[in-house]
Amino acid sequence: MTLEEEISAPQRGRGLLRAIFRSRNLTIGLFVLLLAIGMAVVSEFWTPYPPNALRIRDKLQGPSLAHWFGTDHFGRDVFSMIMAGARNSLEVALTAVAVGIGIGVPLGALAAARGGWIDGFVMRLTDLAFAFPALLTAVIVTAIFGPSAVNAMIAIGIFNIPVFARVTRGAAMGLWKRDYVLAARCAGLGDAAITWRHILPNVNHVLIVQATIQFALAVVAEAGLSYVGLGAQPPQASWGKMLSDSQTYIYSAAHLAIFPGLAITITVLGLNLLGDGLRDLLDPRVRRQR
Amino acid sequence: MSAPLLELDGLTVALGTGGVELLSGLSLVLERGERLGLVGESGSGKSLTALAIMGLLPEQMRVSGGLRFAGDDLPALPEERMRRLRGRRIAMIFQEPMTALNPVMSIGAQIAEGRRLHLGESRAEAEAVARRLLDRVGLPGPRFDLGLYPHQLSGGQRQRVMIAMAAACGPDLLIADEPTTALDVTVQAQILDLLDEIVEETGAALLLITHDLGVVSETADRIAVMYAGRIVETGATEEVFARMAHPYSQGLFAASPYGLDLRRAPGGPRPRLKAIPGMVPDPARRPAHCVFAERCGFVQPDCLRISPRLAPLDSGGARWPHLAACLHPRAGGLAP
Amino acid sequence: MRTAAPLLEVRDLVREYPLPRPSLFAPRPVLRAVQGVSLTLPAGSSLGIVGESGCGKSTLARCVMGLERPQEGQVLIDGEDIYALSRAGLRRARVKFQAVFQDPYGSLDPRHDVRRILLEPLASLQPETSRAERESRILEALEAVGLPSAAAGRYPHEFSGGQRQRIAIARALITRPALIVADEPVSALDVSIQAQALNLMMDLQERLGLSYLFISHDLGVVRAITDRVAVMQAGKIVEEGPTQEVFAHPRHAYTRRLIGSAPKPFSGRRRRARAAQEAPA
Amino acid sequence: MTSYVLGRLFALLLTTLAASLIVFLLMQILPGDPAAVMLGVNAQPETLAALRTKLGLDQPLWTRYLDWIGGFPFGDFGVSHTYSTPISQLLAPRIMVTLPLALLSMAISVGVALPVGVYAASRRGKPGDFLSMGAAQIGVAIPNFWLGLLLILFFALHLRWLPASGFAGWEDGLWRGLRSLILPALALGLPLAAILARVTRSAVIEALGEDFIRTARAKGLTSRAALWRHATPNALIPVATIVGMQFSFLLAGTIIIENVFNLPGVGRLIFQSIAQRDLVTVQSLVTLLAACVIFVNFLVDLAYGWLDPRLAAGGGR
Amino acid sequence: MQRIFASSLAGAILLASAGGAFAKDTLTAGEVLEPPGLDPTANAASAIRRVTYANLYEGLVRVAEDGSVRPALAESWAWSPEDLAYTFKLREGVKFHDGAPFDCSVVKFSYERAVAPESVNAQKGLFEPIESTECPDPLTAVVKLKRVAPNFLFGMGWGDAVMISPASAETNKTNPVGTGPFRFKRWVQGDRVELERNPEYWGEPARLSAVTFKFISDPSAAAAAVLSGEVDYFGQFEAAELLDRLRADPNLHVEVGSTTGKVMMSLNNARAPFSDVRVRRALAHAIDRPSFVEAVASGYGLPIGAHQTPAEPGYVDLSETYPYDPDKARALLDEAGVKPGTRFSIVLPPPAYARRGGEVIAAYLAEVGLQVELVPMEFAQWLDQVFARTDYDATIIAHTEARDLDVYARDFYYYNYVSPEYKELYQKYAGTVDDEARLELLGELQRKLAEDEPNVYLYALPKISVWNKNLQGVWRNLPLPVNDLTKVHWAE
Repeated sequence: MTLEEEISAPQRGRGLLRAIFRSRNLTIGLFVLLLAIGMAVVSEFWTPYPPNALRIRDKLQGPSLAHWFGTDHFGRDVFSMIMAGARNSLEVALTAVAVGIGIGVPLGALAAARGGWIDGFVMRLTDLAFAFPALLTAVIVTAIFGPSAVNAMIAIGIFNIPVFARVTRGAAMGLWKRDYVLAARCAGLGDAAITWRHILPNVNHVLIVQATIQFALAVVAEAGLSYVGLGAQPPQASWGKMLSDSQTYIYSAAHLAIFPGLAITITVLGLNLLGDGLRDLLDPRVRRQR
Repeated sequence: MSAPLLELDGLTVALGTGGVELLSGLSLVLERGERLGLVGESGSGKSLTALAIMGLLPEQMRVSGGLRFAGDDLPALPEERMRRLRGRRIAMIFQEPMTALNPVMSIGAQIAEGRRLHLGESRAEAEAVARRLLDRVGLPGPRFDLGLYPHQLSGGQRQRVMIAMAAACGPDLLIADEPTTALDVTVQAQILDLLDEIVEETGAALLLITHDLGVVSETADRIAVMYAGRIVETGATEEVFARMAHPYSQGLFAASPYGLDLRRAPGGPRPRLKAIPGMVPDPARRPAHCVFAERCGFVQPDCLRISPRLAPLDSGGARWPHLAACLHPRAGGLAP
Repeated sequence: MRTAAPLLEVRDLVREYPLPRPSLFAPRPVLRAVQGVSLTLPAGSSLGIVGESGCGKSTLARCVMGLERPQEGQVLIDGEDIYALSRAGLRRARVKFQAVFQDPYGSLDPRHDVRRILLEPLASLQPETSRAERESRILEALEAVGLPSAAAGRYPHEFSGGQRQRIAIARALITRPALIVADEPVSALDVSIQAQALNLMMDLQERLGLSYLFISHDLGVVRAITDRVAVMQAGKIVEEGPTQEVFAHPRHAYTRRLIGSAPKPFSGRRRRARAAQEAPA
Repeated sequence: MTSYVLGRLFALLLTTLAASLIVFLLMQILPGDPAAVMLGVNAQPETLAALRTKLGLDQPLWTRYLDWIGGFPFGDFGVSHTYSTPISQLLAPRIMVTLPLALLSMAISVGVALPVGVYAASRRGKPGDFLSMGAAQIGVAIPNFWLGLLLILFFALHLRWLPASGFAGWEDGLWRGLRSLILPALALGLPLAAILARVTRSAVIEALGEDFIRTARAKGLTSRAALWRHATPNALIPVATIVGMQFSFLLAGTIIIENVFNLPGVGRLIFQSIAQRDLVTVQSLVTLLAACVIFVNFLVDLAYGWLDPRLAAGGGR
Repeated sequence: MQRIFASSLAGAILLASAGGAFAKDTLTAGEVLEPPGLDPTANAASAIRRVTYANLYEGLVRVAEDGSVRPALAESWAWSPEDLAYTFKLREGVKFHDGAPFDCSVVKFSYERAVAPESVNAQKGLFEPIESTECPDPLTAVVKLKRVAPNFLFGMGWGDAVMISPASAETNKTNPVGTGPFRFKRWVQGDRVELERNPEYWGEPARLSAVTFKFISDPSAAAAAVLSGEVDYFGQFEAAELLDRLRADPNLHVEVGSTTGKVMMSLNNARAPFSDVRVRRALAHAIDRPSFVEAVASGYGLPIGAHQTPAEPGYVDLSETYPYDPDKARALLDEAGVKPGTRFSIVLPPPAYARRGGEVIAAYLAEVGLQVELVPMEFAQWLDQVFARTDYDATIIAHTEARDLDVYARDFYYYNYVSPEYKELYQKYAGTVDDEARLELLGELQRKLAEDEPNVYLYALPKISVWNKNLQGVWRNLPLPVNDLTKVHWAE
């Protein structure tokens, strides 16, 4: 009755593609992510209207053929702003996740490899970091260094560090007990080499899934910070800022509150679906349960 | 006499309707007081048989063929009636006492649960019985309090709790699925003894599932050897061990270190075990002919055409006929 | 036989583990997993260690594999105390001894193909080997364990449990070691597959002159493959001797109980009651 | 058990101290001299210096730290620069908003998530599972401040059932106060409920796959009884972890939600204090908040002991 | 207190049941900013005066809704040009809320405190002309001036010039004690200030029994509070875009009146390129003021061209001095040697006109090739960095004080505008008594400012206020940034 604890490598080539399309979650998630990236990239070259151009005479128009998502209180085209905002969201989120991975993963791997007081120290450090609610960290960081998209990235990134440290450590701890690690030791490999060759490749599916989750959280966090005025600053378009701007027009122009919120929700939803899909694809435990 | 306690008559379990057959045409009869050992390697379908009897197969599996308990056709029984049989008249002991017990529930509550459920006893009544049961299985109070949790017990002690749980409602049939596999040999011996005694005292029937020929030979009156979802040989334990008519039974025995003759000429090569070549076929790729033919050392051309049925080897008259599903059963015995 | 030092010698080995404190200020209790074990394994022979779970046999195995530094005592391989060696020295010494582990699923990195798995000890311990030599050594090792050369390009999950254990053995063989420490190498396998693996190990021993330190809880398996056997109980060796001798005439009460408890075919039901009476729990 | 609790308490204290030190040091980098801010535009240098002395801003760093943190055990968190009021007095009415809000949100989160999660797990793969998890998937994705806006739009402006913003206070009766917390608590609690429901579902599904469920079924329990009596208690262990983490998330969430709904709570006080460069208030509040999170994590650890007897005896996970 | 609680509860119940039948005598007033303290003589924040003026504290004189100076604690006064002295006849029997008596010694104390070197009074300049304050008898105060100061009396009507009792001067910040018709009840920091009727008021008692100032910084929350009836009166409503919605509510009265608030883009005249008048003019040409008002304040607001609003005397319409003309702006910039792509930053304090206005201006300036970095800043930091240390390029701010043309004549003010001509002109104006001539000079001052354009003047802040239809006696216009609730009452 031994359960086969096998982790099959993802199917290569066409097999992988087929696996992706077989999963509804992955398909939708990838589609949304690509859409967001596409909007962000295209907005660099082209938007229906310049996202920062004021056309005050055309302000607060509802959705129409000329302005798909209507115009805001300055007469800017909401659709163009959402396209441009995609870039800001993705940029901030990507950097924040990169910061988290770049620092958190080595920390977690170190803790798992060395154990003992190093592990204790790293874990207390993450405990400490977790004691500060993520948004609070961000509020303080931006209070000190001033509100800007870059500081939002740093602030959200700081919160991501303990998350990745924990996840890496947790996954790696289990792997260090595996016999193949003992075998690698018998082959004379040191902790660093084992971490690099055996541990990280085997935790990367966990990390990929976590990264998509954190990416989604970072999109929300960025929107939240921009919403309270601590994130992206004008003229940089940002979904969160659009929402906070919309708040006073909520009686007269509800579309201003609807579209940026939808953009955030759909992006986050897509990322979460992507994460779920990747988990199903990469994590054999879940796959077996199905 | 009325209907037998448990009767399998061509029991077949398939994945989905008309899908891959996991169990094919199992036939068995078991009466109260009898001990039947079901032996086979992993993937042979022994545990599935137990779950089929308990009516706890995964949803996507379909049962066909006869499966009767005290005359009731189990697959046709409504869930509510089936539920009332489970734990009350058919009880089961699982392999892994670590995970088969609920870690967050005290052992007393877990033992008492069945009695409260089936016999409508109050908590106090059921716990009084649980106390007696624990004493009986060798976990005397106050050292072994009802309030203990599974993690506070050793593996052998947990398995004793499992036995107490299974015996709680005085079942007619006790199914033990690899009850000692996870245990050390010395503990295994004690648990098997305990099981033996419980069956002796209650007169229940025992269906003992194991992969260990030694365990069945010491515990069971009768033996059924399974291979690839089929019973390939069955009969009284002594009979089967005396003859081992099916090449698989023989191979299984010869491959185990018990079968090894350690004598060797000084400096000569060490004697080898008689390994069965190849692997158990995947359920989806079982051949239409004899399932063992590909690995059989005595394979004949007709083995690759015909799927043999269980057939009696002797003239009959014995209480438990010796049957084998082989076109060319072996004749010679196997001396220890 | 050489007159030099035995291939493996373990002297008065002690390995303890600190346990969590029972209360905040209480001293840390210590689990003495191995309490002063001494062993000798001449080249070309096999020594079995039997005992029940928790007796310390796996800890002993890990100490011998150079994976866990003992608090006291020495592990000498070819007369060299491996724990007295420098990092590089230990690395050089590792060529001489390799390991096979119990779990055929956990002992192979699922992300590496067989070639990479086999290459790892070779590249790490014998970096001087040429590319061509490495290739030929891989083929040699695969052939030795009876796997086709095509196996090199495949991943562990594509193999059955028995085949995986062959790969693990091939990995242990690739540096052409003199000693293989095998910790329960066949306990996870079905009987028929287990027999294949044991036979393979016997073949290899005869062909390559290997020595085995063979750890198992399964008396039958130990009996089948070892020349000498040591019985461990609670961190100590309670009996040691030629395998046949120990099994035929166990001297220590624990050994007798162990052998008496092991189920045997043909024994019939009644034997069990006697065995139980002999040694009440 | 006691030594386990004591050990955890000790660790808790250390973590809190470390947190306070970090906050204190961070606050020193914050630009803007609080004395100058207090005195306003036309302050004379002498008055400024006098005020700095009065506030202790001329003391060395560590003295200021010790002075400040030394008051904590006695409920003395310093005096707000902007309001010239003891921070504990500022805090008291704010806590009466934020704490009920947090508890209400938590209650919504747990109250919605547990039944939905268990239900979905029991209906695994069926339409009920699909629907509830689809809703949860969307709930996870909706940012709470946007949900807040939508709730205002619908329940306050369209239906006019509940106040759109502001806090009525507890003086005029429980219901009036509660009314103004319902929408914010929903905005805060529902996305958390969605996360928790997903966690609960997978925890229950995992527990349902355990051997002891088969044991329970073999004992004759209905699948429903096995679900509730055996699977769910086991599933609560991972759920408790998430609940603990959500609490910290929740405290942060109040900062935004209190802004959306214009509630006079702790979160908005922090926000305002930062805006007004009221450093002592910021550092005290942030430290208290961190201590709160640490304490809740401690409670979760204790809850483990209660939920999982395996931990009660041995200690440590 | 118990009684008040009961009556307001009863009021609420009645409100809920009868809908229109009012037995209500309490008021909840909404305010955007919470005051940092409640002592108007110690801090510049206008939020303090918006709560305290006329309600809690009173001065010798006060300013009425039409901007005229009226008696308050002084029944009457006389100006004697020869010895440059005002003689105030003080009211008898006036008591502070704590029971302390009001007499000339209080006047002397208050004025001397305000001019003292260590005074932190935000409008120290108002008191600067005072030579001495003397008390011939307890009910007569003689204030001697150093020179003719036509604005002096008006200034004594400001919130900064209220009478402070020596006994409570130090604690007014948290526990204000004045002579007004309302007295302080409590302050729930961050949320509200509660006042109650002063039963021992010397004059006509307040009609309302209690007033609560509730601080709601978010405009949509403010709108929601007004719509739900949670707030009865909102004196200075910031979000003009919500007015249509408020107007649609039959229970509400929306009033767009005038204030003396001047929204402008203040420039640091000491910094290049703003030291060049051509650049300042170019900026003025680059911004389309009517559109700016439309975008920022939904059209509520009158474009202005100098530091003066129609609500102040002597206003001259100079709003067309620099009509919107991007080409001209570009030409001027070119002339001044400012290259396209030149960057500078605009500091934005929190109010919507600044935050939103910044975005609009950035867009306009981008049209003429200027790259603007917007730097949002909290007000405390703004006061420190911009106002006190003048470390900024440009900022957007509303000057709410009335008749404050003097700031350009000061030696130091945060614009760093230095113009001997203007200074001379202002001194001439300050020394002129004749009304006709004063108005003429006021016009000249404004024209001078429009010519030099030290700041880019944008629009006059309207007083947008909203109140319940049944509320009466509310100020429609705002000569001072205050909320005088002394005459407010509910319709019978």
